[in-house]
Amino acid sequence: MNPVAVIGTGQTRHARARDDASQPDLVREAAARAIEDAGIRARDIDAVVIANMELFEGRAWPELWVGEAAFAAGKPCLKVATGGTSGTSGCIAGFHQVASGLFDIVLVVGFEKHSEGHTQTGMTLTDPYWDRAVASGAVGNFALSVSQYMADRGVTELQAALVAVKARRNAVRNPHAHLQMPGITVEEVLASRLLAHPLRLLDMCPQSDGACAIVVAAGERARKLHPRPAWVRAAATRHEQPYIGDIDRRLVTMRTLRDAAREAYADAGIREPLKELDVAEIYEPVSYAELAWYEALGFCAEGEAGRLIEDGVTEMDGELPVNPSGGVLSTNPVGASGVIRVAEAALQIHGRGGARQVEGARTALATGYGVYAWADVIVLADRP
Amino acid sequence: MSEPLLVPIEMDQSWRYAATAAMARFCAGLKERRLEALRCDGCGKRYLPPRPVCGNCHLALRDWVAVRDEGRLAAWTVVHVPILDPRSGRMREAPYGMGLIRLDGADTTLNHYLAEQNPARLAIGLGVRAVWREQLVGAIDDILHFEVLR
Amino acid sequence: MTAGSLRRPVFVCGLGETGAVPEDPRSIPEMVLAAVQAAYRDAGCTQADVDAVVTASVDLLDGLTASNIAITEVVDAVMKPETRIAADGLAAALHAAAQIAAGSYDTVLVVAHCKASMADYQALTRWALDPIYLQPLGVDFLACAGLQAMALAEDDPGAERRWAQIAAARRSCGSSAFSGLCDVDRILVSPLVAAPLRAGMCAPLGDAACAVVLTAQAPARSAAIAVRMAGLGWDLERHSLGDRHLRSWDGLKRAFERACGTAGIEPTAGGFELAEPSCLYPHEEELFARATGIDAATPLSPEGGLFPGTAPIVAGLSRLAAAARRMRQGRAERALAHGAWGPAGQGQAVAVLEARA
Amino acid sequence: MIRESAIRIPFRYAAGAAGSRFLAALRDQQRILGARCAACARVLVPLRAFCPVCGSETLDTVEVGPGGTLQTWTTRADGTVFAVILLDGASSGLVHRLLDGGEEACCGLRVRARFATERRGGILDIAGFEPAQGGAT
Repeated sequence: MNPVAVIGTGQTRHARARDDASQPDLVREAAARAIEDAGIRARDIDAVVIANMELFEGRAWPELWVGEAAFAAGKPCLKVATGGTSGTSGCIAGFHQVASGLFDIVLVVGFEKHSEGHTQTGMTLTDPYWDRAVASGAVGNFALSVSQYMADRGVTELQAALVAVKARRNAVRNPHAHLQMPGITVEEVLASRLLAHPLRLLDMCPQSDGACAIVVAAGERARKLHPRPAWVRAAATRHEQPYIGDIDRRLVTMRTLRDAAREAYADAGIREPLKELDVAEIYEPVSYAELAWYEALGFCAEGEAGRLIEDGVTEMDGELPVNPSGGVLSTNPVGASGVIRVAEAALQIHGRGGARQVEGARTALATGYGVYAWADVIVLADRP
Repeated sequence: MSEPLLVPIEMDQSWRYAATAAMARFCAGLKERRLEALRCDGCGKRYLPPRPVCGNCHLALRDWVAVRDEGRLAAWTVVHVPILDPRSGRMREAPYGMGLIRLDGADTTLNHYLAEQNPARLAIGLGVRAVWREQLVGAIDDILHFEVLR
Repeated sequence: MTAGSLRRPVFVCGLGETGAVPEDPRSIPEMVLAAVQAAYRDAGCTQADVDAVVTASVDLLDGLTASNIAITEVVDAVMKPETRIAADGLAAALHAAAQIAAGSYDTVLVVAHCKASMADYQALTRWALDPIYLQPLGVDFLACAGLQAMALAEDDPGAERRWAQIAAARRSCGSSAFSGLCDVDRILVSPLVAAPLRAGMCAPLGDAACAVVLTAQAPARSAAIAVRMAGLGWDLERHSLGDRHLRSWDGLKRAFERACGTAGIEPTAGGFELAEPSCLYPHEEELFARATGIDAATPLSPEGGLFPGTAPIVAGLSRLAAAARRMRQGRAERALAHGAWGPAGQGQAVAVLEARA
Repeated sequence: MIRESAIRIPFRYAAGAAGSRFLAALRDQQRILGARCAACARVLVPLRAFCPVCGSETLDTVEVGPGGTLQTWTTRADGTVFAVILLDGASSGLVHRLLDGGEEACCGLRVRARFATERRGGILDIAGFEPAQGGAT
């Protein structure tokens, strides 16, 4: 891919219900901030990509309504949707459109307003001959896979709780994060309400209303516009069989994420991810998933994920801080969540992470996760 | 600023979904308490429910094999949150057991309800058996749930 | 290299279509599988030659969340990159072309599907309109087309007959599984569906799937004539009809200019030997002509365009396929394919195709 | 084999700050609000947060209508008449309904908003538009 970079990011205030803002208002809030952050004007944007899971809000072609808010009126604008990876897919679509030579600057905006519909029900609107009759939503499906992962790897509820606590403690340093739970403890996680055995309330991501935008620029423009562009070194996608029962122990195997990471690392020249990555923003809708992703992303050997979190390797002061933003476990507007991962990774390269900045971050990882095992892996760095 | 206003709109839409030929045959089987899987000519994997194509080998699936209505739990959970049933607009009550069941004769696993709701009595590898409803209509909920074999 | 031109050439190397019918008894995956296999055959390739997939579908039209999961296996996207563009299929093809031009993939499969027979299509389109100011009124895409048509017809007493003639003429040059009217007088007495539009003027909507293989390499097999996607342009108009110029398709004009800019040609009708517009109603063909300058002097929709019958989402991609087929036969060296979506053409997509012997 | 299945889900859409003010003014005062764009001087109806033409977010609230001029209309098979109305004082059209069957409808027809007797804070707090005294201009 030809050189492209992220030169601006913007996020809304994320919350359980943003009744104060319409869908276009949310989109505008994030888009305007990204443009301001990039130091450009709206008229500098050549094209717009929108990411959103339209049926969660009961919409069709949502870009038709929110496009103007994303500064897209009279410009090329497409909407991308691939389940949970919608946001990272949208970012990658933006990378491709810039790298193609068609555009110099593309704005990518992801958003979701879960409070306006019934997301858990929306998620069950799958095969009417099959899934719909036996649907239990994201929580139940994850719980099933977690039962396999625990049995296979011997991961404990305590280790998962450590992930849940790490995310929320990091979120305290992120003014945009939805969940703000200063002083949260492992005991609180383990005592929180059981949603689907063994998943507890605090093991799960929240449902958030929010939007996030990034500004993507072509090589020369990026250099002119930004003192420290976040260069896209790699972007890899793998989709998987879409029925949960067809994938053998998905959290254990996670061949999509493994394969996408292998490709991305090769493209970015990374051999030892734990050593060579400075920070990672990974899409972990459930505490246990973060442990599974550690293995699939090559941060540790199989079965070692529990030890990684126990040893604090992925804490803010560890060897590879994972999710300084607080992650999906602290903020989850689905269509925006993938964009947030990329924006937070870019923010680290830009050196604009504020209280959540990882000192001297030069290489950052962002991932997307969706459906049962769809995966996106993106590597950003301070050099093209 | 005035109070934030919300505009309520109810979705009540109906769709007519066509089944794949394989799913139609599978559903006809259910009506006679018969379970079948489709075997891939390439990798030999036996798919239940039937898929049109093996996603790994990219081959159309044609070879039917018989599957028993008993199998083993490959994964399980007990769900404690009620969920809105999109078909009826009503809430489905909790708790309820869920499992991924590898039926004897199939290689994939079937997502379905479990009669057992006590986590202490559930484990991967347990034998389970389908409990069928009286009036079969040719749908996957002709199986009410799976019960643990003791 | 400056922005606006493609960094790598993109060729159309495989075409596969089910054709549009009022109701296809097959399921969506079966229809898509048929189109994909036909496209592979036409391209002389297999799934192993394809690096990535771009799909076009809309969840609400399919009655499914993440409508692409129903077709992941049949488009061979397992362990591959797939991107779903929730718009007209031609927009998906433009994005796929951008992926190839970017150097990210060499060969991309583009797939669009829709079964309008599944539900009340116009009722579903209400969910695409601003839920605060528009949706509660009960307005839908057909009403938006009627509002635009009336704005054109108001000072033009000949419009109705002219539009009936367009619909009749287009329909009579294409064979169709739909029972659309081909007789001007019968069209003019057919029921008003969104005055001044009558039932007989509208393109009937049904079920279809279409697949196109795009590649960076000029196809060797059909080496006689290679069809290149030389120009790409798309656009999003303002949403509310109250905020737009009702008597023109400004968005199409911009998309057309961008596409011509990418192709390095002047945005004029001259030079085009074929146009395949996506017009669901005859007044849209006039809006198309005003926006692009392409009128009766250029061969337009030789197979009838959308008027014999089409499917939403698939329409624009099937226009690309129709144009490419004709170019392979040596009947045009430069052609335009067009797709549109949303109320009164809010979304617009244009591809400039060039044939090379 | 075909199976029919329905989706029944209640949605609720936030009108946002501008939308809420517009709807509250309809409901409480039977007034129609627009936004005058400080950058391009257009008066946009309904009230909104930003100008869709020039993108500016600096907008002053102004009252428009209730009288206006028909820009276009369409009649559906069920007799519903939709219309785009240029309200007095506005530079953009409002999409709404035309009451009374639209028999007199023609571009340029003078119309006037009729407010619903029971108003709930929605766009249908305007029941629709009807021909105003004086007819076509």
